[in-house]
Amino acid sequence: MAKQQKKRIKPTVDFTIRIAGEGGEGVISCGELFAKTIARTSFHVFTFITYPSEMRGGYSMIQIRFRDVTVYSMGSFVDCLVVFNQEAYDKSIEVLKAGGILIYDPDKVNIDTALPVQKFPVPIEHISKDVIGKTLGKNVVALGVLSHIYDLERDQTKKLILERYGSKGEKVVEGNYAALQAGTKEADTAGIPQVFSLAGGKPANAEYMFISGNQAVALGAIAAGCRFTAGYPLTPATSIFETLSKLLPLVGGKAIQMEDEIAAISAIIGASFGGEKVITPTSGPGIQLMAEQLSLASMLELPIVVVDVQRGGPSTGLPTKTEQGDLKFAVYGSAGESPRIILAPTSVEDTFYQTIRAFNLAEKYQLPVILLTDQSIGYRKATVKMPDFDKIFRVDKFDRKKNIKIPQADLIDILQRQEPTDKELADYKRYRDTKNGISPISRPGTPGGQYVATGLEHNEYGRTDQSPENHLKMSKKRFRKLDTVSRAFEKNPMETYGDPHDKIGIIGWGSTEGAIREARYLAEDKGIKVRHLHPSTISPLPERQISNFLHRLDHLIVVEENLTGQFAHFIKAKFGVKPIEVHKCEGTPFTPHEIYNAIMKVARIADEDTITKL
Amino acid sequence: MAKQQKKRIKPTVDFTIRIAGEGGEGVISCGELFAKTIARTSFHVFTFITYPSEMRGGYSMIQIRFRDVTVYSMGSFVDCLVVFNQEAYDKSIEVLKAGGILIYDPDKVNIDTALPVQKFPVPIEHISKDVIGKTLGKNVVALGVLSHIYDLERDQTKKLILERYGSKGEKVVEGNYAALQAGTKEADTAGIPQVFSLAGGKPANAEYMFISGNQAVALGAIAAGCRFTAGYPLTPATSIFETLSKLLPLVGGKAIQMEDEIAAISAIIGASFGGEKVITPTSGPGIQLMAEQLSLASMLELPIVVVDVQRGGPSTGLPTKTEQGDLKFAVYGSAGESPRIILAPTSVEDTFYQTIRAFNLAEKYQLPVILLTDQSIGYRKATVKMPDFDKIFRVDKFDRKKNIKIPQADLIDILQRQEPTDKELADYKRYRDTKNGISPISRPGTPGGQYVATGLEHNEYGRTDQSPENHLKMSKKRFRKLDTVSRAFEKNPMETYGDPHDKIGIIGWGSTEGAIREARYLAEDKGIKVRHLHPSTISPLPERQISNFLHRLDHLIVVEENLTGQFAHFIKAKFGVKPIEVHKCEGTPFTPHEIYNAIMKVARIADEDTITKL
Amino acid sequence: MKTLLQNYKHPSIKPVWCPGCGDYAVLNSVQKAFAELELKPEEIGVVSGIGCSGRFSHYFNSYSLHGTHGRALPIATGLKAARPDLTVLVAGGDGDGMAIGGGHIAHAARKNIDLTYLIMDNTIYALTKGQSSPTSPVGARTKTAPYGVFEDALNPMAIFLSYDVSFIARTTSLKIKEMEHIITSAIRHPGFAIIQIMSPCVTHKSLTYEDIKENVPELPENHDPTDKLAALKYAYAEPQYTGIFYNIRKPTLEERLTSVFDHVTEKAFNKNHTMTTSQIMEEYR
Amino acid sequence: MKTLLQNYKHPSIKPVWCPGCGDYAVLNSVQKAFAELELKPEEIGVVSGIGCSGRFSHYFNSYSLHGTHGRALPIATGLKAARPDLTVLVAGGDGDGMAIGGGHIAHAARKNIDLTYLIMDNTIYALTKGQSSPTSPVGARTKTAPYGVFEDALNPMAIFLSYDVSFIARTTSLKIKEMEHIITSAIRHPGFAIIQIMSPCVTHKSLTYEDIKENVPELPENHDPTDKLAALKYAYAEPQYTGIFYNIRKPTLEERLTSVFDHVTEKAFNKNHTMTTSQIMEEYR
Ligand SMILES: Cc1ncc(C[n+]2csc(CCOP(=O)(O)OP(=O)(O)O)c2C)c(N)n1
Ligand SMILES: Cc1ncc(C[n+]2csc(CCOP(=O)(O)OP(=O)(O)O)c2C)c(N)n1
Ligand code: SF4
Ligand code: SF4
Ligand SMILES: [Mg+2]
Ligand SMILES: [Mg+2]
Repeated sequence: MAKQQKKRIKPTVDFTIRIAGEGGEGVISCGELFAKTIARTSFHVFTFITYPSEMRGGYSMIQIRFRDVTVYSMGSFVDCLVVFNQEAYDKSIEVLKAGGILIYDPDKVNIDTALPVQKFPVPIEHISKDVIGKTLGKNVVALGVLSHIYDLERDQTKKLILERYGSKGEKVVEGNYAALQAGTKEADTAGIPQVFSLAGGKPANAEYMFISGNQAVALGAIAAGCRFTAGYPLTPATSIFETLSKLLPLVGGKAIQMEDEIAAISAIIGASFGGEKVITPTSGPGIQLMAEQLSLASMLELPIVVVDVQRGGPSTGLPTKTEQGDLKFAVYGSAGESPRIILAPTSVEDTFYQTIRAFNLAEKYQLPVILLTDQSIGYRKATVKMPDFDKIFRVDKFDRKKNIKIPQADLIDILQRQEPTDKELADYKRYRDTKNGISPISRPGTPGGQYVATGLEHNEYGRTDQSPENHLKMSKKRFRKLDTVSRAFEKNPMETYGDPHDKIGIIGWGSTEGAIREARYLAEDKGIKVRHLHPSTISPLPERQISNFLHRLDHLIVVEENLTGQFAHFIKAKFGVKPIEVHKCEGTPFTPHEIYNAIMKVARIADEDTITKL
Repeated sequence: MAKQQKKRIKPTVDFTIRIAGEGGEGVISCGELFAKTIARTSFHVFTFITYPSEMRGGYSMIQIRFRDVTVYSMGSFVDCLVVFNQEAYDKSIEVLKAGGILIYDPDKVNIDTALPVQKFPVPIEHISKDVIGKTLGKNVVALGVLSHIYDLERDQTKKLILERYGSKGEKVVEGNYAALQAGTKEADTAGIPQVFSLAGGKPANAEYMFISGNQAVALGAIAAGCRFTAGYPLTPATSIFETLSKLLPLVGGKAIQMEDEIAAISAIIGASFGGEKVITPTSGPGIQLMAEQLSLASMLELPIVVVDVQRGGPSTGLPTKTEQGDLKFAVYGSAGESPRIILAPTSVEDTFYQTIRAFNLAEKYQLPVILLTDQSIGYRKATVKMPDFDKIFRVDKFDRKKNIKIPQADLIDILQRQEPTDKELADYKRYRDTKNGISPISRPGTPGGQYVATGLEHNEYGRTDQSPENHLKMSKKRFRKLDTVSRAFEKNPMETYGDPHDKIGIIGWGSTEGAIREARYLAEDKGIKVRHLHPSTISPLPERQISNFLHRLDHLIVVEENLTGQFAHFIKAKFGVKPIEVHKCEGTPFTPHEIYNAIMKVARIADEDTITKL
Repeated sequence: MKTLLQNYKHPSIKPVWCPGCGDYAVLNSVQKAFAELELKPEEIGVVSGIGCSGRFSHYFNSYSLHGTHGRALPIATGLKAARPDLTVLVAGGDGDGMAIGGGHIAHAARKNIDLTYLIMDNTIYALTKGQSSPTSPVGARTKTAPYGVFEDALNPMAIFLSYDVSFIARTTSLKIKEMEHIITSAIRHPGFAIIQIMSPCVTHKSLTYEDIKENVPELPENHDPTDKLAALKYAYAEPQYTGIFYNIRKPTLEERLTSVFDHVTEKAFNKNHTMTTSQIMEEYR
Repeated sequence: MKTLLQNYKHPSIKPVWCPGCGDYAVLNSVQKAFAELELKPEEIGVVSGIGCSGRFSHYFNSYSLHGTHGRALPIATGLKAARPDLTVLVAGGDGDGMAIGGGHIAHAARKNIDLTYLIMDNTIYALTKGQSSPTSPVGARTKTAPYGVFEDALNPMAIFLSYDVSFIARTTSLKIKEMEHIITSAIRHPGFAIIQIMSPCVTHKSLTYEDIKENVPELPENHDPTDKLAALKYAYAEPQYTGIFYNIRKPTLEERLTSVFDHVTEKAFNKNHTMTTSQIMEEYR
């Protein structure tokens, strides 16, 4: 996974393609088929999707990037742009590289003929009508054009078309085949260049899967042993619950749709009390409704995993757009003080492992773990190394392993919750005030393990006790778990990249990892060296990681996709530093170049030494 | 009000009495009758109540303090302790001053005879049974004893008994009179000293009322022009809604009980959209359920006032106990980033004015204002100067007054929301991106003022627009209001006490004001001078107040009633200081002595100069 | 009428629904009902939830509020309670109204607040692209029920009857005349009115035009809408009937509050007058 | 029986209810029902909400969860769905169940999850000391209705019938024998069972023992509990009847899931076996 790949391998192949149009025109499925075809080759693929929250109309686009090495971000500029309509052209043309290829429907789009790009009018709608009598095949015509430019393995594409449209009958499939071919033929006739050949190369590495961040959560949950989910649909998290609804029954688990998010989190609390590993996926609007039950789970010390696929806020906001706006809510989103752990995956692959880690931490420390992803990572699809499940290490007595490492493809710990021993059951204190704060938890059905789990303040037995001494004692006990977590994390490897001597440092969290990494490479190419810290644990604050990182740093940049600088605020409060904060609050993810520009600005200032040292 | 009273007036009369027993024994009503009788004199009274969250049983107590000058806190120690049972004795005896008076029921309580206090066995239960044939008059017997000790105006007490028990019939009233008299007689016979005479003095100053913090919220709301509330019962906030349910119809307003807190806040959002000034009172469990709608109100830019009477948390926690645990939730308790203002009243009197201010700020800035009180201030009763409503200043065009001052008894501004002019209505932009972020808001019924208020990101007209530019622009517009608020607050008087040259500073917020003030006086008496800042605006952070305060300070103490130091965290993040944090997380308020001890510890360290300067 | 209708349409915002969506007919009927009732646009409040149908409020030239998922009803309750002079219409989908918002209906009914609530029922979560709703038929394949819905569908008519909602009706997006009549009657009705509109989603196709074309008879002429048990029988009948199931007159929230208020002012020392703030404060002296 | 009963009582925690509270009888009846059914204490889950009645779960020697206000039902749903081997009982008050938690009942009914849900109805919010509840009678004075409750009370029996809850009954704290019988039958009933128990609050006195002493007849012997319309008639009848209003057999959640599961395993390549994690991953290659 990304974190281990410390040495930079420069790509020899690196192409970025954007297809843009209106919601309902099929641009996304066109791009997905294109990307999937590539995923069957030995190249690494990465996609980014954005579409309007409206039922129809509005700007919709997919950007696909492929390389011969891991792809870290959607890229800043594109080599090839396919636009279906004027709005798509207007909103996208600025990212097309000089000399890049522009494919547009001349019946729909007026272009600036002075642009220094290769312009090719392809009447995709017209062709679709000609070939299949309807306009809705135009996305497959476009796919045919792309198939020509990047010389796709035709059989592979056709296989994927069959998979996708097979259920609609032979006629539809045949129509799509025809549309595909017509697109390729038109491209050939029009003299559109063949830029690269993806066909005939090495086949896909069997060790890889091509999944989205949301799918990675679902698969990670299953790998971690989760067999129960309760959920309620909410963009952009819905596909997690949908995937689990499909997969859980296949592994003997259960997925239950509830009437709202309050009911969903309540149900997983009940199931966790019953001894199951549980998850509920949601986004900003939904997690707000869970505030009271998050606090309950923390008070009852029950393990639960809640996924927040962040979207643009506040309120209904920008349902299909990305933002890192829920961090403070994740940490503080309950009245009173209730400990919880926040993890923020950095890539699709990392999402898989952080999900497993979320379960491990929840089960070990008996508290809610919130997995904070976002629309950009949730909808992103990437080639991900397949974990080797023969090497999964089931840690039943978790005390053998004191710290919960960042899992890796070749070593996955799966923890189970600690149950009381017979001796402990003789006088069972469910909330025993232990040194590390963790108290063994009995599974319903165990004789002698009966107890009441109450949201009222309670003593070690679980009996309500609201005396001053007890409240203080039990509050400390609950929070002590976070200290234990922090101590355990001390042993985790540093999540930093770059040279420890570099004087400029950049901290990010969550889905921006790839863009920051590439920005760092870009800066490096200009001779500016930058260190990068990207902690996957956001709360409790990874103090050792950050303080080590801050050591001997002259300039600190904190990058996040929100308006107010939420993570920066934590760092400032803890370390008294005054970072340069780079925020983006536009519903779209950072491109590497946006971050690169920030780095270069800082580097210039650093050069002039006009900024006070940290 | 308190803030203006900068000069310290030392009391010549200062007595503290505690009555303690079991829930259901009537200790609270005994104390309330006692306090109310005093309230009719020229003395200032202050009460503190705590009772169990159970329906019956458990430790229940009321502490009453009266002085010839304003009472700031419940005090640290008591002059007279009345205990009904053993638990009450065990839990209270340590606060009885040496030489103080102990009244106990010898049939129920075993005392430590070695204690250096004046011990008087009074068989209150036995007497009650003798006199009225039942034990439930024992609290009035105890009142009779107190009536003797502090020489209460008998007729006044009897009048209050009549008020309270009148509806239960003459027999009950007569029984209570008899019990009262029996108590007094027994006290006389037993030789219990008469410590002070409250009878025959000056009558109550007509300018004062005797109200609880919760009542102050209700009265403040009515004074501010609020005529609509929707609520749902929740300890310890319930009495606010109950009071409003009683009073609002009397002033032509409406109070509607809803099915839950989500419905309650939804209803006030609807009513605010309709043009009304609105409020909903709740506590921790309930405000959590309001998270989504708080975000909605902020996004729609609708004025609402939400009161959170904080209680012990997390989860159901300690429903009848106090805590300052909801601050972070109040500030960050919604997903995404949505501006809001947080006010924390410092006393019962201040609660009245801060409530008015909450409405003014909500109406002016069109956002949610959260009034953060707590159980200790909500249940606290105190003599409060009556505002002169002839001097209320209705500011219809609020631009005349640029800053919203801390209101005072003799000058209350009442603001109304700004409506669009006819010119503005010609091309009405509900969310016009103005310099101060405030856009005039049209009242339904106004022709030409129609618009859609949507939780989706929208443009100035209110139309949905999720483009990157628009999201950034409108996010900034919404947050700009907080900058405007901050700037306006610059002009507010400093909320500091003490000499600006004092080297030790103490910052608190909310209900701890009185205890800190008294601790400061105690320290002063020992020659240790301390400055005290107690901002009533908690968020946006009162930067000028704090930075001025920090100026030339050597040691900063931040006092709060929670486990993690929530307000201190804000101060650290903003100012990079490392305060000494004094936390109490026991469900009970700080006593002056607890804070005094912290000050003295710091003073000693300061003396030894072993602590690094700020 | 045509020009009058324009008064109620948003001057520039056009619906973003898919072509053929059943909700167009509903929008049209409401605007016609407003015209029929000659309401002033600025005295209309439209409150909607989240969903395709939840976009409803955007398309009017009225004071509109597009709130959060499931909360249209309590928001509208506050608006109408505070501003009884306005005509307030509430709109949303089957998920918005019967799943996340399902708990609010009984309580609006208890107050009999004078609102008209339209539930556009397509038996699916359409905006989120095809998950099960509380009215999805058992066995149907949806995105969240890939092996078939295993929960029973709700019976909205029976449920509203059990809440004693004072005006209850059902219609479909194809019965334009009936729909207009029902909506007009519902707005005229003093008290809480609720209408289930079977409104097909052409994209997610859980409820189709086929489903509402035949086999959805009108209630017989002789149905007595004040007879609850009769209404219940029709609620349980197969095929599904359309029309006004139930229509009774009971005090509205406003009438209830007025009677409380009368009672109060009689008691207050200022008979028939409300008190001033100062007088209230005096009570606490 | 006496000693057996002890098995189900918490060894040391005694109820904190006021002497005379109606809830004591309910607690007793449930413990007797457990004994009658010879359940193992460690295989019982008791989930309760917040309220005086919400303290219920504390008094058992079982796996108990005392959650938040109004959420006992969805919590219990998760517990029972995850652990069908347990007997799960849910308990709470009229406010907990019918106000804040009211939205959940219909959906538990749709799943027909095998729970027994006791609503202890005292027509008041007792724990918070006397505010209006959804079953408070119109006109009653409460702390939040100082001039009288102006909302109509709900009719729980009619509402549960409209949700098609598969076992619906009403009893009172005075009808000990009937209550025991009903609770035992409800626990035995495969599917969702809901019981409204008229349980007086002696402190806040909205519902008194007087109210349930007379004029609460049992349902006639010949009442057919599979006849919904008959049950509805009794739900609307005055005086209020007690007994089992409705009792039908339909698939429980577990049965529904099993049938889905059978369907799935047939389809999965490993017929009649579940898949391994590795096999699942393979699907995404
Ligand atoms: C709190 C919350 N949860 C979930 C969602 C996601 N969501 C939006 S619309 C919707 C359901 C839409 O279904 P329905 O109400 O039937 O309306 P339709 O789109 O079918 O008209 C859901 C689940 C949300 N916006 N907010
Ligand atoms: C979210 C939330 N809102 C409000 C409350 C306060 N509260 C506790 S119990 C209760 C109502 C109790 O009434 P009921 O359910 O009828 O139970 P009873 O006490 O009458 O048995 C309320 C409103 C709470 N605990 N949590
Ligand atoms: S998705 Fe369905 S409900 Fe939504 S607009 Fe399209 S047709 Fe209508
Ligand atoms: S207050 Fe009422 S309901 Fe609560 S325990 Fe006492 S009698 Fe029972
Ligand atoms: Mg729908
Ligand atoms: Mg009750």
